[in-house]
Amino acid sequence: MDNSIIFKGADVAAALIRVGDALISQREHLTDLDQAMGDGDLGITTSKTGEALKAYASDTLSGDDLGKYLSAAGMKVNSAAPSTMGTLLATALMRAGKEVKGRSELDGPALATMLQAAYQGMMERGKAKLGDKTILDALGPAAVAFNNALDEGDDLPTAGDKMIFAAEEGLAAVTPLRSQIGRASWVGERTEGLVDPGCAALVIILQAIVNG
Amino acid sequence: MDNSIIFKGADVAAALIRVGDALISQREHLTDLDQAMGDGDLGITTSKTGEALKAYASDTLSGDDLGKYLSAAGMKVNSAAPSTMGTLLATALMRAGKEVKGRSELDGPALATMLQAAYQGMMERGKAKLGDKTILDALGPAAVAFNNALDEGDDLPTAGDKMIFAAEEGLAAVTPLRSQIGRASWVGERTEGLVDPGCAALVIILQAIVNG
Amino acid sequence: MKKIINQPAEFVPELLEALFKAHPDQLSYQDDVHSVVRTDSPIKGKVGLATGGGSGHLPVFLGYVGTGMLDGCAVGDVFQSPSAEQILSITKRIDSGKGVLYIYGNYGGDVMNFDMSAEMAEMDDIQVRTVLVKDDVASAPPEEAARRRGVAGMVFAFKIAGAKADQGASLDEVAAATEKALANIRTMGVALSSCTVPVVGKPTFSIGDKEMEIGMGIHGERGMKREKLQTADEITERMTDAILADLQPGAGDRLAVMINGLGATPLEELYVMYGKVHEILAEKGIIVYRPYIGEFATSMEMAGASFTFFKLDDELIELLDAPAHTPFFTQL
Amino acid sequence: MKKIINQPAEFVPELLEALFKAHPDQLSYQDDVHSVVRTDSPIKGKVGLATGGGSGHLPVFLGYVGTGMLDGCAVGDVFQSPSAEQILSITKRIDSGKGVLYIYGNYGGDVMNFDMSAEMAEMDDIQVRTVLVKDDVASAPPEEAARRRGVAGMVFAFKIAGAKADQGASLDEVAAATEKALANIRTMGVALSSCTVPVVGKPTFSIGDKEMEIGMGIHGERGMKREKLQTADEITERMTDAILADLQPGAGDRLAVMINGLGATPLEELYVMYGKVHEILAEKGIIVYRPYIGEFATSMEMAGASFTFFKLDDELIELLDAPAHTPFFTQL
Ligand SMILES: Nc1ncnc2c1ncn2[C@@H]1O[C@H](COP(=O)(O)OP(=O)(O)O)[C@@H](O)[C@H]1O
Ligand SMILES: Nc1ncnc2c1ncn2[C@@H]1O[C@H](COP(=O)(O)OP(=O)(O)O)[C@@H](O)[C@H]1O
Ligand SMILES: [Mg+2]
Ligand SMILES: [Mg+2]
Ligand SMILES: [Mg+2]
Ligand SMILES: [Mg+2]
Repeated sequence: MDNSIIFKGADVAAALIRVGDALISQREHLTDLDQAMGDGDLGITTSKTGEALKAYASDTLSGDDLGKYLSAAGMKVNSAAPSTMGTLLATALMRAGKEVKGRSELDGPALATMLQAAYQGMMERGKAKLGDKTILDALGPAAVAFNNALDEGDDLPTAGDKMIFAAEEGLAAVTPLRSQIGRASWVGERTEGLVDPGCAALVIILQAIVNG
Repeated sequence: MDNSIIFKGADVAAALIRVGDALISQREHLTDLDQAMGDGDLGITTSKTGEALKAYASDTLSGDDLGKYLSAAGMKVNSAAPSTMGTLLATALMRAGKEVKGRSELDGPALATMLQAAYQGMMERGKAKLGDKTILDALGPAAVAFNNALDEGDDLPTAGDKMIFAAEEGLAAVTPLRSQIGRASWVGERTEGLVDPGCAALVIILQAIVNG
Repeated sequence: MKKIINQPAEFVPELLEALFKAHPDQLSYQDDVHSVVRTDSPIKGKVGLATGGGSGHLPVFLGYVGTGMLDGCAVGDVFQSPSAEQILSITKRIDSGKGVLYIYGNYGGDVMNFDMSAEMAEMDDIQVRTVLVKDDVASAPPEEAARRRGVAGMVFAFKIAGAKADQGASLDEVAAATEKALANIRTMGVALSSCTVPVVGKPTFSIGDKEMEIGMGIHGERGMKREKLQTADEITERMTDAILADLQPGAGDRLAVMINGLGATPLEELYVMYGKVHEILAEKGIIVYRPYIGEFATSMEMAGASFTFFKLDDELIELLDAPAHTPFFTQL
Repeated sequence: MKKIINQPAEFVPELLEALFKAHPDQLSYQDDVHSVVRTDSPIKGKVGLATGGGSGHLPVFLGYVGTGMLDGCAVGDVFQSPSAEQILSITKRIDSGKGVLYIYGNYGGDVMNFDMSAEMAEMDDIQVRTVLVKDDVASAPPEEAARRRGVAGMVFAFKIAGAKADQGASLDEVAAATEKALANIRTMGVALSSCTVPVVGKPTFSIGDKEMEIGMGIHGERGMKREKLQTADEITERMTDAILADLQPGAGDRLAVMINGLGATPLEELYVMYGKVHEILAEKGIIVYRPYIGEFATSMEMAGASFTFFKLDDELIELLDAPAHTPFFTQL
């Protein structure tokens, strides 16, 4: 794969299925993380999300409009898993889809725009800011790193690796902090030193997208 | 002690205190027996009965009328421990007291009559019959044995021992049987082979009365 | 099971004192906090209705003292009978001259104390009649139904008696209506965990993590069988079938159905069971006239449930439908 | 904790289907069993009131749909938000043209989905306003009160909103009354044992046999402190003091007081706690205008309790006193 790679409907569907599989297989791990600082439902949410993505990608033809295709995937995710993380992932899909409305193929720059839109959408929907110790703290740096890598002429696999690395760094950077929003914020100082489950989920998702 | 021994108020009070102490000290044991085939409250009932008897015997002058004295003890027991066993013991005290109304001294034959009256009273109050596997199956034979022993010229200690032996034999005789009345009857065949807690309590009481 | 209590021995008096603080307009006591009566008793021209029994079953027993239901309740210690004296004191307070009906569960200690109280009340020229509740089909076979214990079905008996008494019926009439109701009431329960009597401090029975006790009594009396825990549908079928076999309703019959939580079982699970009961009855053409789903007769923190079916006719429906209002139970 | 369930994933749809079988006159659904509405909705001339949230808290949330309270409730899976679509479908059904007020607890997933629904409803020209419930004093200090989670206090919010809407008030007026109520409502809870989410199958947290968690949330969110289990009086003092410090009522003030069981704690223990609350308040000259003692907002089979204090004025008293009737809550 290099920078000129183009993704078509089948590639996008395959990526949705990979993400679905990864989210399902990491169910126990995410549940454990969320039991430590939340309500322990994240594994359920992500595996419902995963099931919904897989069912959608298997049952629905991607058609000519990948934007519509992804937005509709977001609606499915919201119906299947309407908790915080499910709703944020649904929002990400819908907003990413909106960016590529009418397009039947996606290239690197399109992916970069979609990632940025997903981040913006999650921020608007959840009203969290960077540093609150949420999924945003992994997604924000990942979106920036991916975009910068492409700008600097990296090929797609390299840009993908840099994106994952940035997400992991973002996760690590907020781990010592105290959660400032959502359920974990009620746990207060006891969250210091614990991995944010949403960041962990994001890393899993990005890895599944890239490692196709 | 021989057959001509006479009991006065102080002796009766001392016997009540001995019975009280014995019932309190056997609390755990009786609870365990009642958990096996009932609701596990017999230890509570007997220790409340014991406390009530001790408080009564320490606080109340026996006066001239041992009949009244014992009947009033029965009322106290009913207020303190109104469950099945407490109520039966209260009934026994009231009915035994009635037999010796107006008397300030008790001899062997009086005791035999009181025992028989206690048995009759319990039977009327609880509407159980011999063989139903209740306290009656220990008390009935005990009352008969005591009376027979005196009739046959035994001295009081001997008659007392025979009474206890008969109670223990009564207990043993019904142990293989199935409980036919009260809470234990709902446990059905699972009561076969278990000691009836009420019989066990009666043996404890008789031992405490005799071993003064 | 952990408890939020102070001194175990003070548990019942403390809760009773709180009760009178919480509901002074509706409840007060006579002589002793254990003798709970309607503040407005005696009610002129009405038969007095009394119950009693051990604590640990709220809303049973005292929770049904109020408008349209009972006039008084003698409260024992946890799972213990009240004393004859306590029963007598409510009897005297609630008698308006029309007599007093005792309605309570068939437990040895309670029977003896209510009987003693009745004997004493008669010496005071108060007419007393007794109706025993013996609704638990798991506690004895039909041919020995007189031995059965009284459980959640008593709530329907209180409701019917209360409505009948409110119509100005005589003591005999109220007793007859209550007996008629009880002849049509059957209950069965299942327990998943034990309760703990505060002064005992250890569970009444132990039960494995994957076991259930079918036919359990509400004081921890053993049931018919210790078994592997089954699904909600399987448990519901078992209990429904057992009750139906005993009560024998036919197609077209109308039932009041109570799905009663014993303490720790969530309302959600009670609804899941109700769904299955409804389905089974519907298949047989039996109509649920009125469902009662919630906690009506508990065993403190026991996990489990009981089902009570009450076969109705027009007279019983009229009485069941009458409004009632107590601090624990309100029906419009 | 053992459960009486069938397939864990079917738990919520099964209980909802049972709900509609049990209460067909009062409750029905729109599009999807998860979208519960009053059978008689929309009510002409009345603002529509909607709530929603995860299952596992009965009677919260759907238990307050009925006369004098709410018009609809979107029901999520256990402890999960409902979807925007489900919320939207009740919104459309209950709007009579006067707009719809959303009243629900401050949880991320719920906020996002209600917001999404509100955005879509506006595209259909339905006016929507939102009032968030944030009553749990243990979840954030006063200066960060906006972060607090919503727990049992929402029941009082439903009651006030329902009464205000029944008076024919406008959407803004109902929202204002509800906000005024919530500004005077504070809650705090204590847990003694965990609940278990059916599909998870293991307890949300583990807690020692002699421990308690003060300030616990109703989904098993950790509290302020894990401590040695204390007596009822000590626990009650701790929670009462914490709420009073936040709410700051003065002598002569009138409070509605809710002593709410989280699931496995017996009513008897709730009364023991109420007795102490009453005593503490009386010492400060604070009047309990109306006590609510029972299970109003649970966490399935969690053992523990929450206290909610609601400071009243004449307007709020009039609204609180208005009658209400739902399948789970009746007030005369
Ligand atoms: N307002 C928010 N904006 C963005 N992310 C959030 C927000 N609140 C929580 N999160 C993320 O969601 C994760 C938890 O997801 P989930 O378990 O679904 O939440 P909950 O159970 O609280 O509804 C957190 O680890 C955090 O990364
Ligand atoms: N009707 C009865 N008549 C005589 N004795 C009885 C009767 N019912 C039960 N008992 C006795 O009472 C004992 C149980 O006493 P207790 O624990 O106080 O009863 P419960 O807890 O059922 O009220 C039984 O072991 C039996 O000996
Ligand atoms: Mg959640
Ligand atoms: Mg979570
Ligand atoms: Mg007992
Ligand atoms: Mg017993």
